[in-house]
Amino acid sequence: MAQSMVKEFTKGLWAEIPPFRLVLGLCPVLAVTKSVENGIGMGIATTFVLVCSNLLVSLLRSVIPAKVRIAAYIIIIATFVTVVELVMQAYTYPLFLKLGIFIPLIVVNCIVLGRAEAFASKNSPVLSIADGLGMGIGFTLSLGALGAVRESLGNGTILGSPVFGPEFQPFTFMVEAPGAFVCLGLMLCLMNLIGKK
Amino acid sequence: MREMINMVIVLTVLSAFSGGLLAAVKTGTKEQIEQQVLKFQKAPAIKQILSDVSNDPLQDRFKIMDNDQELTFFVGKHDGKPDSVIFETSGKGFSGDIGLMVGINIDSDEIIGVCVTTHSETPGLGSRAKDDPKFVSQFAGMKMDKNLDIKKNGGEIDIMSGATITSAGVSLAAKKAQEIYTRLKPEIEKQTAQMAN
Amino acid sequence: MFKQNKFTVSHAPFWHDGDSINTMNLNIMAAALPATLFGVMQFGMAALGVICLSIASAMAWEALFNFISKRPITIHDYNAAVIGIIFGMMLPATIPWWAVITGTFVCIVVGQQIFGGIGANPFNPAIIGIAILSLSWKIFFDFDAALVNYQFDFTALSPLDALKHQGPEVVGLFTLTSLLMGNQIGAIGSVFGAGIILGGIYLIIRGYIRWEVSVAYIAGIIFTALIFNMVDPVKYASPMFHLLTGYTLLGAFFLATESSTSPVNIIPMIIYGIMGGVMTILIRNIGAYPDGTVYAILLINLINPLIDKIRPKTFGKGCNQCVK
Amino acid sequence: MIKRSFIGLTKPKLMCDLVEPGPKEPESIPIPPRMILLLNETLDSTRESLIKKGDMVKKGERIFLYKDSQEYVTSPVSGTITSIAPFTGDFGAVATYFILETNTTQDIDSNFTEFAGTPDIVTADRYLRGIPGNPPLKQLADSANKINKIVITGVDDDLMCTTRQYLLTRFRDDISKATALLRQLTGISDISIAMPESMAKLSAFNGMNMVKVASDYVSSLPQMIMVNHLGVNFVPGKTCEEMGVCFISVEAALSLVKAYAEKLPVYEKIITVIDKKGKKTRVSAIIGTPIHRIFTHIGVETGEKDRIIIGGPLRGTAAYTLYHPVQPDMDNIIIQDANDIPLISDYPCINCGNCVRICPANVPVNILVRYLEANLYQDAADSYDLFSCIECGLCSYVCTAKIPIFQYIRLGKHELTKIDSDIETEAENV
Amino acid sequence: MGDYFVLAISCIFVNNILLAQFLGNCPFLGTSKKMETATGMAMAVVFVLVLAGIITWITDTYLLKPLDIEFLRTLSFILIIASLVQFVEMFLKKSIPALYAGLGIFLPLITTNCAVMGVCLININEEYTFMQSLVSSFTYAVGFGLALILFAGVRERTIIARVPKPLQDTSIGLVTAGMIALSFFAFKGMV
Ligand SMILES: Cc1cc2nc3c(=O)[nH]c(=O)nc-3n(C[C@H](O)[C@H](O)[C@@H](O)COP(=O)(O)O)c2cc1C
Ligand SMILES: Cc1cc2nc3c(=O)[nH]c(=O)nc-3n(C[C@H](O)[C@H](O)[C@H](O)COP(=O)(O)O)c2cc1C
Ligand SMILES: Cc1cc2nc3c(=O)[nH]c(=O)nc-3n(C[C@H](O)[C@H](O)[C@H](O)COP(=O)(O)O)c2cc1C
Ligand SMILES: Cc1cc2nc3c(=O)[nH]c(=O)nc-3n(C[C@H](O)[C@H](O)[C@H](O)CO)c2cc1C
Ligand code: SF4
Ligand code: SF4
Ligand code: SF4
Ligand code: SF4
Ligand code: FES
Repeated sequence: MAQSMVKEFTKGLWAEIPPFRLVLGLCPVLAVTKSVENGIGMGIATTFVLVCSNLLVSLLRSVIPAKVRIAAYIIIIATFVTVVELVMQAYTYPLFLKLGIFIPLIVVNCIVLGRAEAFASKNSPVLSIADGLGMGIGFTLSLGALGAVRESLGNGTILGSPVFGPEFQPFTFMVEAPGAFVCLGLMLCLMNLIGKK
Repeated sequence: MREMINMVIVLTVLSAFSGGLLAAVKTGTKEQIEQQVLKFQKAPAIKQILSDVSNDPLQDRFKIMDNDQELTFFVGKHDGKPDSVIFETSGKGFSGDIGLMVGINIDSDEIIGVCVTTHSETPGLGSRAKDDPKFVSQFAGMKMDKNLDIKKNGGEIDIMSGATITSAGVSLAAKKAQEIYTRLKPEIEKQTAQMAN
Repeated sequence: MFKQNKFTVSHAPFWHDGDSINTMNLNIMAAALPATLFGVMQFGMAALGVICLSIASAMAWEALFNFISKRPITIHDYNAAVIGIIFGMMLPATIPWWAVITGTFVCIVVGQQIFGGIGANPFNPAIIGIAILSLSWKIFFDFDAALVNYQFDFTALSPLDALKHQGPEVVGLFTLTSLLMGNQIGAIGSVFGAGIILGGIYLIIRGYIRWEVSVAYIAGIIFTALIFNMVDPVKYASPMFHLLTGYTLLGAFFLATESSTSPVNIIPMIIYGIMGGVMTILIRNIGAYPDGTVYAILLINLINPLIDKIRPKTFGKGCNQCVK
Repeated sequence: MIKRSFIGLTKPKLMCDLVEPGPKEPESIPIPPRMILLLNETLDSTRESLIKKGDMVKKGERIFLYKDSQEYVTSPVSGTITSIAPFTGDFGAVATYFILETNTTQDIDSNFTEFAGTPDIVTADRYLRGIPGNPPLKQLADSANKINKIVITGVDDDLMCTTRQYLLTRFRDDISKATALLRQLTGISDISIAMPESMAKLSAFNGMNMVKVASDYVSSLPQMIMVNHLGVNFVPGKTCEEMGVCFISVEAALSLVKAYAEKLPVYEKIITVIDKKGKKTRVSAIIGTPIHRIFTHIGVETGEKDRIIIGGPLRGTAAYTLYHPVQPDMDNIIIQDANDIPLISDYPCINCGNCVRICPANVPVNILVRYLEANLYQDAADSYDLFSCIECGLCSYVCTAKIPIFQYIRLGKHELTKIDSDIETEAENV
Repeated sequence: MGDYFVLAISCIFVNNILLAQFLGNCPFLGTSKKMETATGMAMAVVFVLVLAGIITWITDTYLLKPLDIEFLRTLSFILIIASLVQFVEMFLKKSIPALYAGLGIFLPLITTNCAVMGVCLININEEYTFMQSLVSSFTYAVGFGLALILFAGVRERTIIARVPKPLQDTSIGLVTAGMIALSFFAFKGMV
């Protein structure tokens, strides 16, 4: 049991790390990675929704009739998304403003629904939590990494503090929309290169 | 039939659970959210414009319906005398609206200062409107009859080089404030008078 | 029995008209020389340094990428050199060395090599480089500020920036002949209009660029600028002013004509060119940037694959004896 | 070596050579001691062949590989088979070659003689395939082909080639006989004769259907003649015969006339040999003669890395050995000096558009070649008009990137046809 | 009228939903490899987005706001979109099979597409009127379709080019998309 938990947890960190391995849920990845802080914030919000919905779906997996399962999952996910939305608004307001529309949009994030459908609906609550946590942390790490690259090059800072010294002129392209696409594309290439070994 | 009933029951229970949970969270966070909005969006701007007031403008506020728009005015007092109001307007920027807090002295009808609240301008270009003192300080001391447009359009405001559009947006917001203030002056005076203690 | 020679065996055709990528690129560089040399004379050794660094680093990046991706080294086709010189022509003489190197990296690696090298780039690599660089480090492309330490015996104002900031009354400061003869400040290779036109005509005659694209582009510029100018001459500058300032002429002869990103059929070439001209003026007159050439060309590069589907009817199309 | 002209704005048209005025008679090449016959059928080592090493064959005798073989080759001399082996042609097509030791006494196979009095297409197909000019007897005899037009071509379909024009001028008085014979053989009355515009004034052709072909390069290709002069619709992927038009070279028509007149198959093939300096020599050689015999007879030199082109410079094929035998359709041989051989490259298309603007069939070559390069043949055919190509070779000729486009095109067509026929045979086997 | 025109230009070009707002990227990358799928997806999005935009606007204005239950917005919107897609699918299958054959496979994809949900939320956040919501939904969808089709045009070529192995497919697709976003900077400041 413990072994399989570890397995489910770690696969989300490398072997199936979203969004690099499963190229889904790209919009938040592109939109909120202007800085590390935004990226990690988004990642944590998504992780919360993932874990909670995975848990609930798994608990209810024998109760929910197959025909309405997608509808049920959507209700569950939407509920937790709204909880996150309200909580963030109340306690991390600046971050809430920066992430904007992308918080409610967690509800359509393919990863969340995907894990509910592909994993939680077939596995025990414990494993489902491990899966959700793994995927969520993997997602958070990806967003954080992308945010780190974009923020450091594009703004000269990481988590707001300068990293290249005062001489550095930020490569603003990186924090602009086109930079998001190009940067993600090149990181994907890097992952492909490493993954081959 | 059994399945049908089952489906309806599950969805209803889920929805009820969801509605209940959300309603609870909503009520729990309502106060906090309002506080946060004031604290993060308005407070810094208000503080910057009215640095030497004796009251807390966030507390002393009133609302006026202007057409179908509700405007919130924050009142600043010097020595207990409410002599200035601050309210927010907006202008079209390089990418999206720019929110501008405008503080006006009721006695002299002069602008005390302006401050950008929300914007999504390019970092390093338009975003300088928020923290370039040279630019925003131009508005201070302007009377209501001054043309606050940028010089290119026949007004008195020097643009920030490299960000004409943002400059024009800020000017536009300030002009709007002039216009609103002039129109609502009687109402404003009535309301502030009540706040005198 | 006699000794059998080894013969060359390959497929038809056995003749070739002698054209090649090398000669094409050498010709482009030759055509770029007049405007570049003028720029070097005007802006001094710094300009020469920028051009040389640009060419050299472009070739170095290509060689490096070839090496890393384990492909044959292709710098001998001078494609990187062409991109380097055209990129360099669009830079101000005062740009720091590291920005040039970063720029050629963007041009060569991001703009072209990762798509598979020569011919595979969906956007003009030099334009990609300039767009990304000017977006990141706008100060270097503020020609007035960049060239502030130079002494010129003509109006030392960047015409398009002046136009954007002060309106068309500044147009009077520049005569068309002086603009044509390079008496303006701007990028190294973009100030000497006559030289660019000379190079362009040379390339057209040699058949390395298509006159349809250049002419349509210029027509688009003149037409749109004329309409704006007629509607409100106080607000919008004249067509000839637009034609002779900024990157316009570079765009018409050296940028929009780049082969892999421009159409091969005649009607699409004309649409492509006109769209480019129209967008350039739209951006200058109602858009955000003083000079719209760069983004206008990116846009027409983008629509190129679609419009190039307009082509003459293929032999045998439209008969009703379908084989399959 | 061709040099690009300084002005590249408009590409000049390539002009075909015209036959020289008052051409000399061809030099006759003596019958060689050993000759090579090519048979268009694969040698199957698991089957017993009808013909074996050491067998004697008579002049005019048909050689079949197996009992059920449809293909045959007739022996141009009487001799002894000394070797039978597979022969690899273009795109890995496998044929069979026979080496024939010429006998001193010449026996003649007279099977054809008894049919020669009453010309009909079935016996012509049975005995006269592979006579000089290679008349498409098989297609004419095949009732599935709805051929309703015959064109005797006195124009050559590649640059530098002049053999057909030569035959047209030299034997112009026999053309009316050829027309009559073809009419008698096939029952088709719509027979025209394609000739260079410059020759159309000759009175010998009065009363014939004349197709006056311009002398720029692509005008003389069969498909262009069909569309420009005969008003027949071109259908991508079909042969001219399938579209109802049969092209017969003037030599083939004349050979038929001669064979019926002599009541025996004929074998003297007229060939124009063009040496490295461009000097043309016309020869008459027996089909099956290894080409080195021709070269030594007329004193043509070949060197290391030279290229021996069978046909013209844009559509021909390269021979890899001096033992390549004279074939029924081998009108021209060009020797290209090693230094004149243009290099092809491994560059991708740079989209210069030269090919697109020169293609007579308006094929979008610039995109087509990318699909072919990526081995996406089906897409190339479905969306980018692979089968509209009439195989003129001009696109490769002008390609800035020196891509072997024409080779890709032929390969693509070949692969698709192979897939199609594979599917058919599979369907039959099921 | 003029305002609607400006709104339309803004939604199609300046604030293009894909290239400036980062919404709908999964189908953008997933359906752009072939022109046919791209056009199919573009049409399906226009169809669904307009319907969803209208219905969610009505729901929000006449149900959620009066009852002061805006916190149920996310939940109700996603349910509306999901069931709308189901209905459209069933309706097309029965009534217009030809259109269904063209759009069918793309419809389910749209449920989990940020673009649809995103535009519905934008309409509310920007406090658009009914007509403005209608125009914005339609023109955002047109902007989506335009970007998708332009992307497919470029991608049809890059996909057969000699892209180095690790960059193939999605990786180079993202870089290309970035360059398209860059070219859409041309429209900045125009409205
Ligand atoms: C494709 C092909 C290639 C041949 N290459 C050679 C060769 O290189 N050397 C050789 O002696 N015979 C070669 N032969 C066999 C000759 O044809 C055969 O020996 C004979 O005809 C030589 O003729 P000759 O007496 O004219 O030299 C080749 C035959 C074929 C079909
Ligand atoms: C490839 C390359 C890229 C560089 N990119 C930047 C950059 O983006 N911003 C910057 O300020 N300096 C950049 N530099 C330059 C150095 O980091 C450092 O800032 C410079 O040497 C200091 O020179 P300066 O103070 O004279 O400008 C780059 C250098 C190289 C070689
Ligand atoms: C990436 C990029 C971002 C820009 N962001 C802004 C901006 O936030 N605000 C603005 O007014 N102009 C912005 N611009 C527009 C240009 O700076 C434009 O030239 C300027 O607004 C008008 O020129 P000027 O201010 O030099 O007169 C941006 C341009 C680029 C390339
Ligand atoms: C007039 C002209 C301008 C060119 N400009 C460029 C250019 O800006 N960028 C580039 O990569 N190649 C340019 N090329 C080079 C040429 O198109 C290149 O070898 C291939 O097309 C690679 O894309 C140009 C070619 C011509 C004829
Ligand atoms: S009918 Fe068939 S063969 Fe003829 S053009 Fe149309 S698709 Fe091609
Ligand atoms: S090219 Fe035309 S005439 Fe020649 S064989 Fe092919 S189909 Fe027949
Ligand atoms: S060979 Fe080339 S030029 Fe000639 S028809 Fe075919 S595609 Fe066109
Ligand atoms: S001629 Fe060659 S390089 Fe030019 S477009 Fe055609 S295939 Fe491409
Ligand atoms: S995350 Fe936006 S469409 Fe998939």
